[in-house]
Amino acid sequence: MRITIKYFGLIAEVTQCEEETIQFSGHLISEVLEILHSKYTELKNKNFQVAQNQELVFLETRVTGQELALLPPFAGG
Amino acid sequence: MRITIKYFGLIAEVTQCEEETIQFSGHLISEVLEILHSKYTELKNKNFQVAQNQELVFLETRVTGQELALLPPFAGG
Amino acid sequence: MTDKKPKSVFKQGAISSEFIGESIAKHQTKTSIGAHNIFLGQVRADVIDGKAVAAIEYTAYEDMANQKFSEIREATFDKFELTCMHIYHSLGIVKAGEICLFVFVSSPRRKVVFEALEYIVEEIKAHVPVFGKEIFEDDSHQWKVNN
Amino acid sequence: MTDKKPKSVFKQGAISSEFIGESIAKHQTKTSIGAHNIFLGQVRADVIDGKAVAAIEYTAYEDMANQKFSEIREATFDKFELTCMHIYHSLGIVKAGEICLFVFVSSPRRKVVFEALEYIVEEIKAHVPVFGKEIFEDDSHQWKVNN
Repeated sequence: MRITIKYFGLIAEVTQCEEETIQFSGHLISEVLEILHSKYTELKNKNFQVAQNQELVFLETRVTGQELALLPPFAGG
Repeated sequence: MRITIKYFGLIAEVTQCEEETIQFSGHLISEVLEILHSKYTELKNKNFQVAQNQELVFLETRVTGQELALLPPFAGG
Repeated sequence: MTDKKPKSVFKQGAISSEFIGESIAKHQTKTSIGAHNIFLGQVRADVIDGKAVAAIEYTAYEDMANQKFSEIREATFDKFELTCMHIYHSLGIVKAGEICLFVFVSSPRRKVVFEALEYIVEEIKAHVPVFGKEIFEDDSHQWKVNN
Repeated sequence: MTDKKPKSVFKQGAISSEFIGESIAKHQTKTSIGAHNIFLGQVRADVIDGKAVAAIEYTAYEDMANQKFSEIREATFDKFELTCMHIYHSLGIVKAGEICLFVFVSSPRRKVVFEALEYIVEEIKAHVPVFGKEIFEDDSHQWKVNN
């Protein structure tokens, strides 16, 4: 399946883009992250959470094909 | 000695004045109140505190001759 | 950058929203501040025995009240790490819907402003000799009591 | 008189003191309100390694953020008896000394506004995906992290 991934803040600095679509044949969030870690090696040193369909998810959560987002620490307010 | 007594809010409604000076020959706040209770009989039914020199005092506090005030319940804010 | 000089706390009549906005604007040069917290007391049109409160007329034992406001100020600066603190209270007539109390605290960090503001408001309600005559639409009245 | 319709939370640039004053003025027709509590977040000119923060540039995962603001709104109205609640957060550049967060709660009585306001601010800090780029005077930057 094709999934859209959004990047924010310092993560977007690492990826040099704010959004991209990748081809994905696995099942879990952790597998998406493996792909991203090999594409952007600097990601390993960064602290972020993953949201799917605008809710935070875990490494073992199944990918549903909807929008993912890599969110660095929040700084609102 | 002569002491000045100030009245506020609903107490001033009872006394019909905001300030008066009385002649006093006793020692304690309680004695001042006896004089006022006999002058203004309705005072007995009212809830108030007494301040002397801008500090709350007790019935047994000695009168120093400075300004007294009869303060009904506070309603600031 | 504390700001401890005594201030005139009482203002004649209601406290306007413009005045509050201007107070906020004045703090924008103080760039060590990260958090402001503002309490506003507003006169409610409570209905008692079928009659609505139209206004409250505030009076105070002003000398004692200013002394108490000053003590609250000192105690608050001692207890909490604040950059600024301002208190304004109305005297005279304040209509229902208008503002009668404005307390404004500022600090580098947020945690302290929440604690300090509630402390100040509770101290004012408990210890400052201010009296409120609730005037109804038909000009009858009753005396307000803080709870 | 609750006021639960979704609002636009994000505003481009700083939140002005005039806007805050006008928001207060709009509540003076709501005469069941007795207490307002307002939190303002202001950008600090923190000095880090000898360089002062000149501004923060805010970005957000806007869809998720608006969803989270809406959930915080619902949860707050469920937990606390509020008459009104308003939240505004800046996006884009906010200079040191300017206001980036404005949270405004109102209730008939004071106790509830203190609890509700702190709850809302802590929920926003913890759960809303907003990101802050602290821009120094020399145009270098670092990323802000809430504590």
